[in-house]
Amino acid sequence: MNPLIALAVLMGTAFTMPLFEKAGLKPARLIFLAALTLLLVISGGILVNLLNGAPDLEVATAGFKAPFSINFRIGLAEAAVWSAAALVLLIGGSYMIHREEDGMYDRMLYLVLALGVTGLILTRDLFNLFVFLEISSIAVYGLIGRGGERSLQAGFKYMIAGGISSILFLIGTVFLYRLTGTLNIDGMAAAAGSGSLAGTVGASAVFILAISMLIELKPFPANGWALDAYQEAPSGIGALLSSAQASAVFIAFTKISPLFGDRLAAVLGGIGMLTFFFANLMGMRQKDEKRMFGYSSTGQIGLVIFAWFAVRGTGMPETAAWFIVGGLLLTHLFAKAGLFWLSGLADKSKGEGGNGFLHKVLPSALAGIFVMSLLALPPFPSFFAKMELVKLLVTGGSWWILTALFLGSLFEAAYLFTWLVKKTKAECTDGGADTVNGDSLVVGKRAGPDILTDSPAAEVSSLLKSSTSLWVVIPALALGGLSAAWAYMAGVFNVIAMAPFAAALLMLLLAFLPGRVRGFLAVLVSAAAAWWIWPRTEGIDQIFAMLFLGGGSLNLFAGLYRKDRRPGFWAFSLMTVLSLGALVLARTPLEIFMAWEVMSVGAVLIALQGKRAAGPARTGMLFALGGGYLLMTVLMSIGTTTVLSPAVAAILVVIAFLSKSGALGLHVWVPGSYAEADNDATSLLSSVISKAGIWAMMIFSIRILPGIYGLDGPELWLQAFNSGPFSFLSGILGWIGVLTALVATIVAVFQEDIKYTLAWSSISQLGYIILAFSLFDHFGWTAAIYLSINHFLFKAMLFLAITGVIYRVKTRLMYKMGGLIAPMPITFITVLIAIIALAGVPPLSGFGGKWLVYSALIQGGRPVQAALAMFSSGIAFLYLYRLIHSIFLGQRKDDSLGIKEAPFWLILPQIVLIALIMLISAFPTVILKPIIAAVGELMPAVIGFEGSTLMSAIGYWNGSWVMYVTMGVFMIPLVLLLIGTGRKTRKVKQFNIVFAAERPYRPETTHYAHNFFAPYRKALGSLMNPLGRKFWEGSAGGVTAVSSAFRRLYTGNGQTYALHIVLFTMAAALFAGVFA
Amino acid sequence: MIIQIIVSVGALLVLIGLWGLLTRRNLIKMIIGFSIMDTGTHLIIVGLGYREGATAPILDSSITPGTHFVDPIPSALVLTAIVIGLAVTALMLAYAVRLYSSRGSALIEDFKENAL
Amino acid sequence: MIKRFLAIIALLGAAAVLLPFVLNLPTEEALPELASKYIENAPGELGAANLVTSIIVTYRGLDTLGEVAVLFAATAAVGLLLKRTGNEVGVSHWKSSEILKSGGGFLFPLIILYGVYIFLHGHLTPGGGFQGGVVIATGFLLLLLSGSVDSFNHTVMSLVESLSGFAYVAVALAGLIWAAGFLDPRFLPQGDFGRLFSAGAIPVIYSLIGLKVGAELLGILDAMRCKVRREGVTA
Amino acid sequence: MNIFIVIILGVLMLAAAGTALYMKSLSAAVIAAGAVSLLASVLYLLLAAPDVAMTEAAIGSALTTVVFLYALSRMRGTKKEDPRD
Repeated sequence: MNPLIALAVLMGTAFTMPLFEKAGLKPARLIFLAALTLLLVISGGILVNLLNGAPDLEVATAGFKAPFSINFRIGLAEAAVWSAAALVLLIGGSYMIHREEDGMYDRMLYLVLALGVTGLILTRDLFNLFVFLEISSIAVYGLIGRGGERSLQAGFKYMIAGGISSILFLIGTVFLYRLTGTLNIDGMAAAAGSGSLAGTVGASAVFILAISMLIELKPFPANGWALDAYQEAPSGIGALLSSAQASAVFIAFTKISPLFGDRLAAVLGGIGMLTFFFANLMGMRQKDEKRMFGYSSTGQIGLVIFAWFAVRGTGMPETAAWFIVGGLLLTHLFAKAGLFWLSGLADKSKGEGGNGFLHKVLPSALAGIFVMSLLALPPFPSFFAKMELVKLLVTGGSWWILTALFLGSLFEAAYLFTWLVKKTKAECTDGGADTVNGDSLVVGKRAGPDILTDSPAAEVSSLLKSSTSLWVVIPALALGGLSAAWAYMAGVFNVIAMAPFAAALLMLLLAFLPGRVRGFLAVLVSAAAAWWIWPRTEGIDQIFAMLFLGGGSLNLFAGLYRKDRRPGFWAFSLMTVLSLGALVLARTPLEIFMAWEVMSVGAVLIALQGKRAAGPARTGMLFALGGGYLLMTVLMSIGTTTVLSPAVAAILVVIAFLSKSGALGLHVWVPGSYAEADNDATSLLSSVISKAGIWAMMIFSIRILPGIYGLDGPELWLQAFNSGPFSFLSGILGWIGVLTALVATIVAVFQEDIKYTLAWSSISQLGYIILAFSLFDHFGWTAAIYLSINHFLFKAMLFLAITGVIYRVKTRLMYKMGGLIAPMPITFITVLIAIIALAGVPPLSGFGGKWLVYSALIQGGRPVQAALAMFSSGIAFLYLYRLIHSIFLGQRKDDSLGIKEAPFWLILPQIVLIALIMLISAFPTVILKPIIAAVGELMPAVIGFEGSTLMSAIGYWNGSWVMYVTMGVFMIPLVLLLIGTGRKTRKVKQFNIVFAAERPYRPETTHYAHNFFAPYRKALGSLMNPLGRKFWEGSAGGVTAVSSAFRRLYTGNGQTYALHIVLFTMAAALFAGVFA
Repeated sequence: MIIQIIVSVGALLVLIGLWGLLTRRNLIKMIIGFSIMDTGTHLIIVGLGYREGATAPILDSSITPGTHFVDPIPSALVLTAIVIGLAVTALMLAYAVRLYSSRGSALIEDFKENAL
Repeated sequence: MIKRFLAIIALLGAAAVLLPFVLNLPTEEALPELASKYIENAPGELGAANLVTSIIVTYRGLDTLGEVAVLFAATAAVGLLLKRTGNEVGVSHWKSSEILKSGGGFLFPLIILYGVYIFLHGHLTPGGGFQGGVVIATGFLLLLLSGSVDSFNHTVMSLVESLSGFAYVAVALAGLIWAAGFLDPRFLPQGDFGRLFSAGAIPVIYSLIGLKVGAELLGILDAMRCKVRREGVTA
Repeated sequence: MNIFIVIILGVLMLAAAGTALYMKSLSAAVIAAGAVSLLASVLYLLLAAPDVAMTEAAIGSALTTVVFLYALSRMRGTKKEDPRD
């Protein structure tokens, strides 16, 4: 296949478009799409040939070989980008074909743009490159101005910038010709190799050529014109500008980059990274969504430029280089095009009286895919590419660049995720919502049509009605295909690693099925995974795998209580649960990180399903990503023990996992995410997913870090933590744990919202686990694992019970509940048992947990921490008491007169959990023995069993006996009470209490359950000072302030932008040493 | 020597045009500045193709063996560049006309609405 | 003021970037190998006397094809931006003198003829499709200015433009099929060196370019032309 | 070839270019810019590039100037440059 035919067809069609228009609209459109299809067919055919191992395609024109004539060369990179661009052009063509007014001019310019893009990618002649650059530019100039009056201004600024750039390009080209005697790029590179460009003229010519191409790629700060263009151009044009055109120019840029010297390459790479950082910094302050995408686009292209020069410096083989650069570029190409189209379609739907429609399942799934791929999350190519890039930076020790990369990525995540959430979640109206301290607490009604209320059939038909929106599926499919390819190349294209994505995709595809059908499917898959994993794991892996998958299945089952479709909940819950399984099974650093990333993002997405979870979920996302970056840094340093000292690696890892577990200071995302997630989802998050951090900390300190640093095996490594050089770390960790436990408990006491109470309670319980973990010995870790399991049991019980309560009484405020013991007895029993277990009093399993922690702490020589932990356990009684008192005891409210017990789906898991907790309480050896054995495999055992008695150096504990004794102590008075007093008490109706013959209207003022612990609040309130939140909010405020300051650069004046370009060129020349 | 002069004049024209683009606030003057830059660039290109005492690269009967020709390639490039320059200039002017009719002003600072 | 200051800095910076080009200009007298090869081989290979034409139409023909596309796109874009809205179409108030009118009418065919001559002889003498096209456009411009016509027949214009463009692409493809490559003009006989009908398809291509460029330039002029008031051309 | 002619032409071009930028009347500025092109085409002739000379004369000076003037005629009322210019 000759690519010149594609060129000829595009040109011929463009030239004759007026004739076809004369023949009618239909033939014109048909021929227009046919030409674009042919472009795709030819480029795709060439790509397939090359993939099948054909040599690079070399095409000469005019019957003469290069350098006598202009030649094309198509390698794999060119073919891939060309086909991708052709695909985007075809979709874009069908996207804009519906615009009637002046359609002919649009189509002509569009075909010329396709021509320019093609030429830019293929040509190997420098001046020909200039011609194609001008072709695509002029087409773009013409198309930008189609967006209304303000787009004219943007177009003019674009032209000024393009004009300066093309003059620089011309001067550079002709001097390069004079010096090398050829216009063929390869010939020039060869001549440069033999020293033709050594002098100052050569250096200057190469420099201005490079800068002229760079300007076309919109570097910071010389890119104000481009942002205006992104903002004002029609979204169909913005899509192409950002994807196909930018990628083509980038490919052209890579072609001339062999001419650049090392210093120039370094400067250009640095500019790329600066662009990435600042574009994303400023993207955070954007209100206009197209301008925001524009910032993201310039940032992404900056990153690609940086990556290109970073890999170029290492001399890695071309395929490895394109694995990184191509992964980033192609992801950007499809994702950004898709985002622009989606945004345009949503606008269009709004314009037609719809309400934007992005909160429908399919469009929001698409938007999610595009955003997630831009954020370099697995399994998208950008993820693998970024991993490799980070590896380069880590092994090179480029810490500053790495920091800029991570910060820029976080900025980008902040605004893209916010956009995604804002667009895909239906708006809440505040009607009837309760608010306390500005936090709205209850379920508002959603405005407009809704995924919960729309029938599947209605949705499908509304999608089919606008056939254009279906086209937007194609970039998502392309991203999927690329993901598979990249995963395959990275060596993780296997069942385990891919299962979470497959599950999520399946669940989304089945979104048309009723919710419970998919729910059952999810439970089955999750249970099957648990079944499958059991024999394939051992030791603590097995214990945690069962906690993750078994607990996950149980929680998923509880989710069946809701009848609605819940597309997101089922997809992301199943994905997250499976990714926990993948995490346990993962062995290579890449697998571990991938599963970790899916799990932590999945958790955020689960939380996001709650109606008011947008804000907390965003915070959670940023913490998940930030923690992930730290983890990535450590994992990517594997194999190069010199770049990161073991202590630094340990600190990074610990921070990453503590942010997952919500330790004090890194906890700010937890309360909101837990509280605002769907009620049953909170149970999954708190009881199951939060343990991932604990498992990971153990595995990293026992298996992975020793693997990296090889400190003669895990024992010595542990010793280093225990009594060696890192012992300060374990001490700090212990303090973090104990403070987390203490402060979170106190905060929990003063919450009015039941879910916030339990969320803070979760944080404090995780604090205990961290505290136990920090001992780094057999006893401590046994306690940590035991506590994890215990926490899973009672926290799942509590959250599921509360789910039932909220489902029935429709409020989360405790003082609005009361007296529920009568209608919801089973729920009451669940809560009672869970509270006993949580409090750590005999006879239930919580006692064993507390005993283990305190004993381990005392044995580990930490009496102060033990004392503080005990103190906070005491405080925990306060909120536990309030919990049962406010909800189940006392007077029943008017609103909850007719309610029933919680649905079966919620009760059944609770009963299972009660049974489990009873079992463990009565026979703690059932789980303690495996735990002690599992931990004993990792480190020297200090505790063990004699019969069913746990022996340690400072005491012993026999759970069964504790149970029997306590039961006895408890039962005997109860029986006596029942026998002795039954007759004397008078039963009163729950509503026999009246407040002085008056029904209080505002319960806040009179209700006993409101502001329950006011006196304690006076005493302890100062501890609630949200220092952590203030710190993070302050950081965010600082970032936005900097962002606003930089934004002033963009005055909107085209002349200023031109000035920026010239000054930018000058500064680059200074750094590149051209003046010397 | 002539080449130096030509290239210097071309470079100065580029600078003058750039000055116009950066300081003249009327759209038309900015476009004039751009077109002067263009002309300067073309002059540089042709200057680089020139050789002292050479003739135009047209082979007719009057050419004797051993005649020196100027480099034909820059001439070919400039032809293309001139036409492209015209295309860009015309498009810029079309934009200027439209901008003027939208605002009744031709000053560049009146067109900065989308600064954010 | 600060802007002016920055502009001065920018200009000095630009001058500093350009300075090496002037100071250390490459001075070798010999032509680059590529150019010498063209001079040596082009007459034999292509049969065109004008080397610049050989390069433009054949060796670097893809540039020229692209250039035509640029002009085409610019015409479309200008047309798109300045499309006539209904109320703008009006009668010309331009009162041209009788001399100009009849002079224009007299000169018009001559100018067109000259334009055709230029592009037909592009392979022999200086000039070619572009120059010829401009001359033709100028001829029509003269008709406009002299007031002999008020507007052009757009159907004919776009027909000429479309067909010549299409033919250009077709000729290029013919080279791919019947000669050695895309844009290769040697599928037509070379003819006698220095004659009008020689150099393969080069005159054909140049003629097509001339027609297309002429039509395109005319399109730009026509779109830019103020349709309402014309008396204010000069001030 | 006489080097002085080249120098004189160059100086004239620069002067015309400066005039084009600082002329109060826009149409005069356009004419001056056209003069830069015209002088350039004379230079091209001296530089043994007749093809370029023809093109520059036809396109650079003639056609571009006409397009400029057409554009100006559609932007009436902007004859007054900003006083600070």
